[in-house]
Amino acid sequence: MATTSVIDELKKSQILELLEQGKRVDGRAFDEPRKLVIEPNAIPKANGSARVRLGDSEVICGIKIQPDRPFPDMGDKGIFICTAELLPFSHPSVETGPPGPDVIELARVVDRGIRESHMIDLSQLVIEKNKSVVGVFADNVVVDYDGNLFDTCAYAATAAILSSKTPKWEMKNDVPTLIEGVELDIPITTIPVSVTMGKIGNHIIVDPNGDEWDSMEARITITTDSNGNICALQKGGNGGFTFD
Amino acid sequence: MATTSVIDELKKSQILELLEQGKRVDGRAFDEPRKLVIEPNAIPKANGSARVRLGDSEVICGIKIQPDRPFPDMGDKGIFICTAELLPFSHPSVETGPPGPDVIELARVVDRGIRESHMIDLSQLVIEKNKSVVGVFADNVVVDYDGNLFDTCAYAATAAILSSKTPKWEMKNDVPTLIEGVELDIPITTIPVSVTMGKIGNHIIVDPNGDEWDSMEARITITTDSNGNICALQKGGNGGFTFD
Amino acid sequence: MATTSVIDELKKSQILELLEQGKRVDGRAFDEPRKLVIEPNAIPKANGSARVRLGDSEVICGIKIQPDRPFPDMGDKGIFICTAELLPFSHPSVETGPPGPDVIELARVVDRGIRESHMIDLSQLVIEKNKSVVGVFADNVVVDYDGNLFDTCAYAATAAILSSKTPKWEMKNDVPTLIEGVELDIPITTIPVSVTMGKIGNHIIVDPNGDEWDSMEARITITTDSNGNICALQKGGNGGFTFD
Amino acid sequence: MGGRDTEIVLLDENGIRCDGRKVDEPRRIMIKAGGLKNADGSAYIEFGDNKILVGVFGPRDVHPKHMSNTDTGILRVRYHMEPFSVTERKNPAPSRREIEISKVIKEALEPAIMLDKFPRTAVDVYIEVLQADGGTRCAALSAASVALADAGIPMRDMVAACAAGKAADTIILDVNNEEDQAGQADMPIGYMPSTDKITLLQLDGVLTPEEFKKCVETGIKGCKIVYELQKKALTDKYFGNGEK
Amino acid sequence: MGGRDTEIVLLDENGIRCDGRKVDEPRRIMIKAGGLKNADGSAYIEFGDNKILVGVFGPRDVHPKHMSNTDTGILRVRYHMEPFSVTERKNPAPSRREIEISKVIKEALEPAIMLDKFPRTAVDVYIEVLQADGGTRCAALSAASVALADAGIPMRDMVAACAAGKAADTIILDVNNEEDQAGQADMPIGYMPSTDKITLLQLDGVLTPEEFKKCVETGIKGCKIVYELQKKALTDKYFGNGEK
Amino acid sequence: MGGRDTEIVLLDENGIRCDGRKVDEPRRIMIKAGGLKNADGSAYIEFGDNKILVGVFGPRDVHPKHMSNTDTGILRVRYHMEPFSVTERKNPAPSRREIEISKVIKEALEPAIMLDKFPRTAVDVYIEVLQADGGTRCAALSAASVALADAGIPMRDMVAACAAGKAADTIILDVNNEEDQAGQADMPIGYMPSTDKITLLQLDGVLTPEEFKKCVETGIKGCKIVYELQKKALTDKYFGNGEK
Repeated sequence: MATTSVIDELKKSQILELLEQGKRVDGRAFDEPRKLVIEPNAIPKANGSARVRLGDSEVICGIKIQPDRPFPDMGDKGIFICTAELLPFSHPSVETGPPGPDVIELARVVDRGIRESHMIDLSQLVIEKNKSVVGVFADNVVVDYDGNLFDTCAYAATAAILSSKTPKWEMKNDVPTLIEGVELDIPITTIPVSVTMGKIGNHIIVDPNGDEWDSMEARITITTDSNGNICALQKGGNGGFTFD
Repeated sequence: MATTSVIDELKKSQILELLEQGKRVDGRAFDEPRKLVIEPNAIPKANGSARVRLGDSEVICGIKIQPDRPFPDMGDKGIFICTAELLPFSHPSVETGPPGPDVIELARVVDRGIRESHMIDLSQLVIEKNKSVVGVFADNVVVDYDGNLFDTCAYAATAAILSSKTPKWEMKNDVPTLIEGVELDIPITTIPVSVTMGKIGNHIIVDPNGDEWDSMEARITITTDSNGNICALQKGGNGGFTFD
Repeated sequence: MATTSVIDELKKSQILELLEQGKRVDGRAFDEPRKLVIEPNAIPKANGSARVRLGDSEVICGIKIQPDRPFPDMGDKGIFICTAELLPFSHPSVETGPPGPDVIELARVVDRGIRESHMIDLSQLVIEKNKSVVGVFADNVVVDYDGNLFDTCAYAATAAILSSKTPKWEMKNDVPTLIEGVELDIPITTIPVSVTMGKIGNHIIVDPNGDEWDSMEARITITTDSNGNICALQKGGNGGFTFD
Repeated sequence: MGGRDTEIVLLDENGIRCDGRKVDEPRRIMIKAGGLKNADGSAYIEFGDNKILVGVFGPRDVHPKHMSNTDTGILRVRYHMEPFSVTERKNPAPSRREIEISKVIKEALEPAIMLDKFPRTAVDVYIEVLQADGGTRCAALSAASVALADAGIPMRDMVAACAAGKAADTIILDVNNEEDQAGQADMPIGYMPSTDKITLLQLDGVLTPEEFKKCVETGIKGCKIVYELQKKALTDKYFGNGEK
Repeated sequence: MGGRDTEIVLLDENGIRCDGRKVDEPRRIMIKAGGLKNADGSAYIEFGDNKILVGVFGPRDVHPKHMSNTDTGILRVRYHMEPFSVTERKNPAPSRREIEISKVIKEALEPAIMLDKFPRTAVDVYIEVLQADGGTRCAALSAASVALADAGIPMRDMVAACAAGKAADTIILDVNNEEDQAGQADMPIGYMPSTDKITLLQLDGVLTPEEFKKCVETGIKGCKIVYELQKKALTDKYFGNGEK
Repeated sequence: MGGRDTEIVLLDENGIRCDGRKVDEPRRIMIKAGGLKNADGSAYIEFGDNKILVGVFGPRDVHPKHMSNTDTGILRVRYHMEPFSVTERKNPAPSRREIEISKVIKEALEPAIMLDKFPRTAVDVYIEVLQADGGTRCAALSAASVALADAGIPMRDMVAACAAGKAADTIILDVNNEEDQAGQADMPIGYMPSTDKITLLQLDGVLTPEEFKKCVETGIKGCKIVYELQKKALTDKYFGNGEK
């Protein structure tokens, strides 16, 4: 994110120079992600939650589960919606207000990674077909920014979903009614893993930190499921990739 | 529209000078509209459509027909709504964003011309009285601007409505349900015709082109029905008309 | 309101100097409010209304009463909503557009004063429990500004409510249906009174006028009910109060 | 022009309308110049049951600066209805109808105002409809002219406005709300008597060309009645009530 | 102050509240200074089940420039709740309640900050409610003071905040969510101990004048408890954990 | 990737797809350079039932100025769908999907454009989807490249785009709407043939690593087909229709 931060050209050339020597600014190998810390249930009153730190990027994801109307033509499926917001203290360059294209893309890429992996079996989240289904909302808030929010948010959302318990509703008088005291597991079919790589010069690096992020020409985010299949991918940035 | 375009004062005085000699910039007679080209069904997947060129002004109107709730106190009438948008490539001065007063007026004048003529017999577009009616949406998009969008949009909307077929719905379990394979004509009672005149100096000209539009002090748009009756009229511009 | 008006430092120090001598700019005693004029039923076609002048501040409040859905978990209560708007001619500094924080606070403080006093017995405004209730909307518009809109709006809203008659609805086929020709009194339990005080230097003055308002460090609005109990209070301004 | 079935007799056998008026008789009209404390000029009109306040500021500086014009002053008009002014409570946000009427009134006033006398500055006209009863735009335009005169804005003449229309197959003056709903045509007219110029002209509904002509003539007669009351309002304010 | 029928015993025969506390006992409070990587100062508070993060930037440049003040610095405060912080998922757009609380907290902090020490610049306080449990504004205000101190902003004192209120006819300290819903009054207080100044004061609910006095005194006691924890949080961060 | 039960046979025993195509056969493609009167460059594409217009302005001045860059030109892209372009009428306001696609297309075009040749200015690409049929982003990107070339913007190459995907366990070229809804994967690709660079790459749906590789190769073949048609469109416009 942090598109408004103008990185010093000097820093940029330093990063590139180091890469030419096979080194990264923070000493990592090219294919080495930063340290990942996951704290599940960070928000106990939510239906699920996780606080995730990937290096110095930090995201909290909270899950709210509540009855909703199904989408048209999707009456036999629950709803999954994933959002993202950069909290204004996550970086000096962040501005309050409605999300810009960067944040919208971030939310949609994280959403698709989880959706396309079929992590949640949405067919089990139907209260009454065509009338009422269960909606799972995964809201990511970025607490600290240091590059690669794609993976940080993806890990937070995934961990938060895994920590979730869902209430149970039944239709009474055409209204979805909470059954008190019942808590169900969310139906999980697989665990998607997101990996984001950046391209600087001709070098591909995994999990770029904030300075690397600002120096990249292009990036690619690949989500794989538990079987090693690729289930979502997004190229970004104003450069191109060669296929090999 | 293009109200933001500042026309050269020179051009303005040239236009007026020519008018004093009984001539228009493009050689037309004062009461002569530009060439009109109508291509119906330009958008085959819409319920109706037309692409209309009036000189170098060009508008595409697409019709979508779908069930809707009736307006309060209008439970025995279908719904007709007409919109207008200037696509950003229609003129260098057009800006994206919500429509300004000019475009809102344009849409409402075209809407009233069709509505007040009773072109569509809305009383035949009722699925179940007070519960569900048929809504006819006529969305005009301006592809190229060269003055007089009032008439260009009115012709596009009228031609698109004439080209429309409507699906059929019936109420099942209180829900309007599509009857597959049935296509009905829209009930038409008359064909409204819009004529817009501009006033430059003391001269009244029909169908002003873009340069003339920017030089006008006032304009008047008159819509007549098939019987020659006047069914809608709108004066615009910051000048006045004398009645005679 | 009128936070955008920059008051002359001179005027400010003059006001303070006078206060040090025990005097106010308009000759009032420190605890003396301005002249209050109430014209009930100023908008006869509304369900209730009042035009209130407090010195040179003037507010019209109109009441609309109509069926509404109850709030969740509040199915046995009617709805009361109070708004405020500064009409653009009420002061040269007022701008059109969505309400800013000042106006939002104003509306919410007036709303709470009436709500917390339980002036309207909302439990009597239920058409059918959990399905349909009566909504009472009190919309305040500020016609002229000269300080202390909190009390002016509170008096206008209170007087407008007292002048109101409510139509009667009954459920027919699950729809709230107007019973023609019936007009009921609104159930009133108490009459709240709002008093706003400003602090300039170490002086506390009641009902500050516009110039005093711009010179205040802090203000406090206290609403009492007919029994002399305090039912709502709001401190404002960027200064502090000492409690005594 | 709903043209809906109605039990109302719009015109009885003696040529008397549903509110007791003759065909060429306007509703009760009361115009007052001044009244607002903070505006540079103001006016209040009661036209039938319409109650409308207008306040004027200017000529004053334009913010942002780039919207000003070095050659001429600019006129800005806002027409706005209070939430309590109509039968169903109106959402406070400006509707498309209000935006169009603001533009139409602005263009009806511009020919009357000597904008070139105050380059780089703006005149703001704020119209607030407190109670609406059909024909608000004519009443508002008439009051706005008086408020502009009260503010000392240099004008060529005042614009007087009144509607004519058709109901029960008869051309009538000053269409009221019932006649607008159940009648056949409504034509608001704005007119500058000194120059015999029409500055506002709209029509909704169906008229033959002969009826159209008669309608305009009838409307202009109404404008002349309004014009006398406008002048009287200013005389009453500035030279005392000469009629006493 | 719903005052709804409820089965909850707010105060038992031994003077013990529904969550096990005594009448003058606050909930568990934990305050931590620092924590965020990118903010200039930050704090985290747990107050009962409230979890709130505050980040501060500044003094920094103001954009757009015309919003800055050559004589003084400006303070900007945003209070915001995460979608997952409350029982029903909250819409991410700022609510009127959030806008009012932002203003109230801003005005409660301003008397504590030496704004005149940093003219032309701004200090931004961003408050994010991760989990809400009644009394968020007091917890937020207390944490904001610590975050400002952590950022090195020159201050006269910290503002400590705590609510008092009334439930089961008894004045209690630190109203929790159940007591707020079913109780009789809630009074948030912000207080600067060194100058004995109240900078935030609100009241919802009904109190006699005697109860009001007792309520303020009780609240100030709570503020003093919070104040000690605020100081401890800063001491722990800057001088090591002296209590170990 | 709804993966919904469907009656459609996506691939029959002869390897023929539901619309009669072979697995490696694109839909009917027609590209035309030019066409718009007021844009600096334009193109029209029909790709299957997709109908898309693209207009380009620039290089031109940037407003507001601070958004321009003294070192390089900037590219702005808007992808927008007409209300009538899809089955259910689309709300005219830009959706999150449209905002993301605008960004993805912008970043796919940037590697092709010599932005450093026109510092301080902007190139605007406006994409309007008149009729949508699956694969709009590829069709739009291909047309945008032609429109940019038509506008004379200095480019390294054109970007050609086509999707590949998986349906009925087979890798197929140019996924149509039914295959997108009922199929297993969709992978839009943007490609610059002269430099062998991929500038757009997305994937929704599940692929093994081998399938992924084949999918990319298949997509690139499609891009090369499109590339020939892009060149032909420009040749036809600028050197006459050489195929006649």
